Amino acid sequence: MSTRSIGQEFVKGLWDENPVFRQLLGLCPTLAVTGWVINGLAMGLATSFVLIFSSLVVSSIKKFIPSQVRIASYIVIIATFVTIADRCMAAFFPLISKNLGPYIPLIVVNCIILGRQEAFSSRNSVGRSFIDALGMSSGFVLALLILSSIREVLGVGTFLGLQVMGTWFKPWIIMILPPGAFLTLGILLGIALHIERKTKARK
Amino acid sequence: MSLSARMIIVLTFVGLLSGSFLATVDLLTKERIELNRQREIEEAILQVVPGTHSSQKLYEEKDLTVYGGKDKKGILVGFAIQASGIGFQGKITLMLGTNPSIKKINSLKVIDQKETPGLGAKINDRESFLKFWDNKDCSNLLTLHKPAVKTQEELSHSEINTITGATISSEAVLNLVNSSLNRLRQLEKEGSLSSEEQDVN
Amino acid sequence: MTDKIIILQSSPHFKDKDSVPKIMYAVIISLAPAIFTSLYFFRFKALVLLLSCVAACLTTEALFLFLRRKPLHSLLDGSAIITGLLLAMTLPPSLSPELAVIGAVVAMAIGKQVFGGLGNNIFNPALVGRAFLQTAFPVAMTTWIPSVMTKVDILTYATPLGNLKFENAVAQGTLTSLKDLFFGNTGGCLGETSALALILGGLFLLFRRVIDWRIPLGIFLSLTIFTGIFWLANPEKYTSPLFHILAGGFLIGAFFMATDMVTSPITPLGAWVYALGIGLIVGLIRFFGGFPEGVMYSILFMNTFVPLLNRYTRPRILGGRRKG
Amino acid sequence: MKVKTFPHGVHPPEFKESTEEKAIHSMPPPDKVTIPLLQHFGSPAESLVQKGDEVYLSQKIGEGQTLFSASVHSSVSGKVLSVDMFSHPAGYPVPAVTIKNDGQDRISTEREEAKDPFSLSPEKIRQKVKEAGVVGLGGAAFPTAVKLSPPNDKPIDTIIINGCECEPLLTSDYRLMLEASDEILKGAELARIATGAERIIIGIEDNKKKAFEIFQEKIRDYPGEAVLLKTKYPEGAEKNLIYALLRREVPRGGLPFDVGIVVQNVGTAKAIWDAVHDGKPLYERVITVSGQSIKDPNNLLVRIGTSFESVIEFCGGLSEDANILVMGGPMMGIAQWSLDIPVIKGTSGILAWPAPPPRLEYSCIHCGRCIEHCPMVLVPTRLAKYVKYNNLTEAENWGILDCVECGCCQYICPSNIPLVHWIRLGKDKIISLKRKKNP
Repeated sequence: MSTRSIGQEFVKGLWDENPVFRQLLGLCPTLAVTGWVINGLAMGLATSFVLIFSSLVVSSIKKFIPSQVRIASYIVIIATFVTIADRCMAAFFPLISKNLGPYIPLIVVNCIILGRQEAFSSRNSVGRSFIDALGMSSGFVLALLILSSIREVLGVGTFLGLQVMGTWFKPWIIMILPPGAFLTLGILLGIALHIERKTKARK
Repeated sequence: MSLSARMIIVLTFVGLLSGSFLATVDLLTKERIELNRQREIEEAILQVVPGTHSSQKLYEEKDLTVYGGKDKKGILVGFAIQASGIGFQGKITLMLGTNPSIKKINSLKVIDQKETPGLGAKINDRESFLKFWDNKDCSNLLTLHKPAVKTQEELSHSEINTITGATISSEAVLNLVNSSLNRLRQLEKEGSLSSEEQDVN
Repeated sequence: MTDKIIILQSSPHFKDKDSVPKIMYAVIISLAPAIFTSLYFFRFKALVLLLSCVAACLTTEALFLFLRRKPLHSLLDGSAIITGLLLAMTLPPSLSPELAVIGAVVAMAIGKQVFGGLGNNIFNPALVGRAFLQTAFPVAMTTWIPSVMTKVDILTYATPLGNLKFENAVAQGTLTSLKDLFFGNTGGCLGETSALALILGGLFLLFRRVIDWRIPLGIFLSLTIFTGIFWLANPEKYTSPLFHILAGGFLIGAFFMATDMVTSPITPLGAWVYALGIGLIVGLIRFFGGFPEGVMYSILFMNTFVPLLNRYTRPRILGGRRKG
Repeated sequence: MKVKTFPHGVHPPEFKESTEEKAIHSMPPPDKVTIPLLQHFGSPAESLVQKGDEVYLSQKIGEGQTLFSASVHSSVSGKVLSVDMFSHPAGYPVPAVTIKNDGQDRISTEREEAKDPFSLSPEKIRQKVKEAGVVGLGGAAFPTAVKLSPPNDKPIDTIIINGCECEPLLTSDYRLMLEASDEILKGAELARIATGAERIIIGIEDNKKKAFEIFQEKIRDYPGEAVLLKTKYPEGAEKNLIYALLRREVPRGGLPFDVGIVVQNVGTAKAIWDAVHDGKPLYERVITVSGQSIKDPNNLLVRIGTSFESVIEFCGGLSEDANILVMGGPMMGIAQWSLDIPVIKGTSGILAWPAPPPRLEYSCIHCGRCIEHCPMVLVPTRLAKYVKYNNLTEAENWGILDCVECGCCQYICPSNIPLVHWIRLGKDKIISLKRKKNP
């Protein structure tokens, strides 16, 4: 189906089709949990886990699923992996699980995951789907990391809990509050669009 | 095979598979999650009632749970009250430790809060807020000292420090503490604090 | 004549003298009394804040105009200076200048230029800057010092409204006197302390027809009625409408912030709805909200409705419904 | 005395002092006239003459073909030099007849005078008006015969004579009111008879008190009254004038007929009288030549077809600083690029002045002044924006077609946005789209 090379299949998720900056998917967790880098990272990894495994399963059983019930089956598959992720986090990383609260179960309705199944895994081989899911996950983790780094550094003056700003710095509390998420994401989207236009014009 | 039959079979199959998977995961993690939850409460009780060897749930109602802490000999060393109330942005859950006579607060611990980070969230900050609760006489109603001070010495007997710029959050904690202390005294008078022999450990 | 430069232009060929820079400079002039009182009451601190805000606004505007390859003449239309002045007027005098500069940059960059510059912003830029500072540095933004005229030696000081909200001032009888509120001998932001100076400036703007008279009047009416009802019902608990009008940012908001042409409705009916809404929300926040003051948030809140108001309060065309 | 007016509008500077005391001066016919066969909107008149023909003064040289076109008459006697395309003041070429003046002013025998015009039937009056090619002299040049023929289902009760002359600089109507008040009233009376109206109302702005007093006195002989109006632009715009005088609103997209009214300019009223009583076709009119760059500003009676150049020459020529040349008033007039343009029936003034200092255009700051001053109560800034971004459907929804292009919005706009220009462009686009849909 896809005419890209394996490398391109992976790289597209990082920029060209980056789920957050280019496709504006999965904005709910992106906005909600990126106040601290550790939360953003955990959220990104949990989503990656769900995305990669659902892509593997969906692409391997795509031939058996009648198209009328495909969305229902995808959701069941995704929900399974989400629940696994949720339970495991609660068991092994109780603190992060508490911080992320309902956002882990909410991965079920993250558009990135269902979107990739519908747009890619249901039409491509297992190998390609895996690479695609890997690329998309990396793109998502990357976006969350950028966003949460900016917010944590400006909002608290720390990165992953380590003090990075000097004592002269007065933390911008707004950055770890919900408005900070909107401000940062808005500005990042603006910059992404600007870069996109520039590269397009050059071509 | 007709389409509807295939649909039913596929969905059933997917559902069964998912279900069995989840059941396995649940089996594997259930105990740990429960353990985590218990450990959290236990640690909190240990913190607010020092010298606790074992603790028991003595009383439970909506937004208020009372635990009794006992030392090795089984003598009551203090009460731990887990109470929840509305703060500036959302629910605040506290763990409050008192001596057995409910005359003195051992210390205060914030279990859960959704206050404004950097502002109301300082109710979870020892330096500016929590340390002022340590060993506080609570035989009288506690009041808030405004504006904020730096050391315990600047406060009078039954005064508690405010957080600069977060009067509402400070007040919420204060009210929560005052009301749960009152409730605890009332419960003790009624004798409802009989041990239900429900060991938390 | 045919061999000379001929100007071919579309009618009308006459033009009123008023222009955007003239309007903007009128606003600056009208702010003069409030600026002088703030300099008088807060001295050097006020001067530093005013200068740093204006300089930061002008620099940010220039930078954005340069980046967007726009003509730099819009820098001199006065709008950036107004934003800087208004922002400084709403800051507590004890705020450190570098925070004020951050606020000014946010005001110009996020409040104004990202929307496309003068005329395209949804929110009042100065208030965007202030709201950012309020949320980013809540402690610094709520630390007040008394004016130099108050002979009390204390480090922190409550604003009249903070006093009312958190210290139960009505019951304790420590309410700031109306006379102090009127002349400005009280704590508060640079520009909101003296009601007299603000009223002078506001009257000048009304006289010069720079601002729509409906907006200050509407805000005034709705706050008076709202607070008046509560005051009459329970004067023990609530303060009089006059106190609410003189205290806090009400006057600077009603005369200088809410009337910002760009972010207020263009239709007369829209202006009424907008103004009444602001007054009502100010009252609600002051009585029942978590903050002692609500002028900034109520104006920003009503700003969001302006495009909608403009659309649905369109005036009736002469001749009414279109024939056929 | 109560002064009536309408809501909104603007107060541009008047600058009428230089010509308002100057009596109407007859300008000698020029050597050559160029008479466009189209002098208003609609289709051009059919030419009745050919190159080389001898024509008399007031001979019909163009026949109006459709309902909305008016006949054109020669304004001199002489030889037809050419029938060709020629620049029209509105900026596009139209067929025009150029006639060499022999200086004789020979009158054709066709002129028929009416002894007792007030006893004529409405049909006869209309026919004579049509024959004389009378059009509205206020500027739009709408054929008067059409205006005098209300549809049967719309009874007319009032004739309004428009003596406002709200445009700055212009004084031609004012002088006419002072010097030809009898003819104006008689013409109004003829219009009243032709439309079956009950009364005449003459509306005059309060900066023309002298004219008002004359009419207040003279109108006693007729059924009607003279009313003083506030000096404000555009007091003389048809719909606003009707609202100011009678508080009646002409429905959107409708005509004054719809509220039982016919409005005639004072100059038109006089032209009706001339046409019916003397059988004199409309071949000359009063214009104001004024402005800072005209050396000797004046009110002139000028033959139709005279070039602007000869008119300005007659007024002492242009001073060096002239940069803008306008036909009509400064608020609605059309800027001209050449002095070769002929005077037409709709020319109320020829104005010239130096270029104003350049002004920068700013983006709209939503001050709302255009709404506060629009006499039609439109939202000009929004209309302009819709046209700019080519959203014609919304522009039409917001009433762009109701705009009368009076220019108040652009006059008052502090951002210096060419609002009228955008609105005109939008109207043009919408109308041409509609024509394409149902031709």
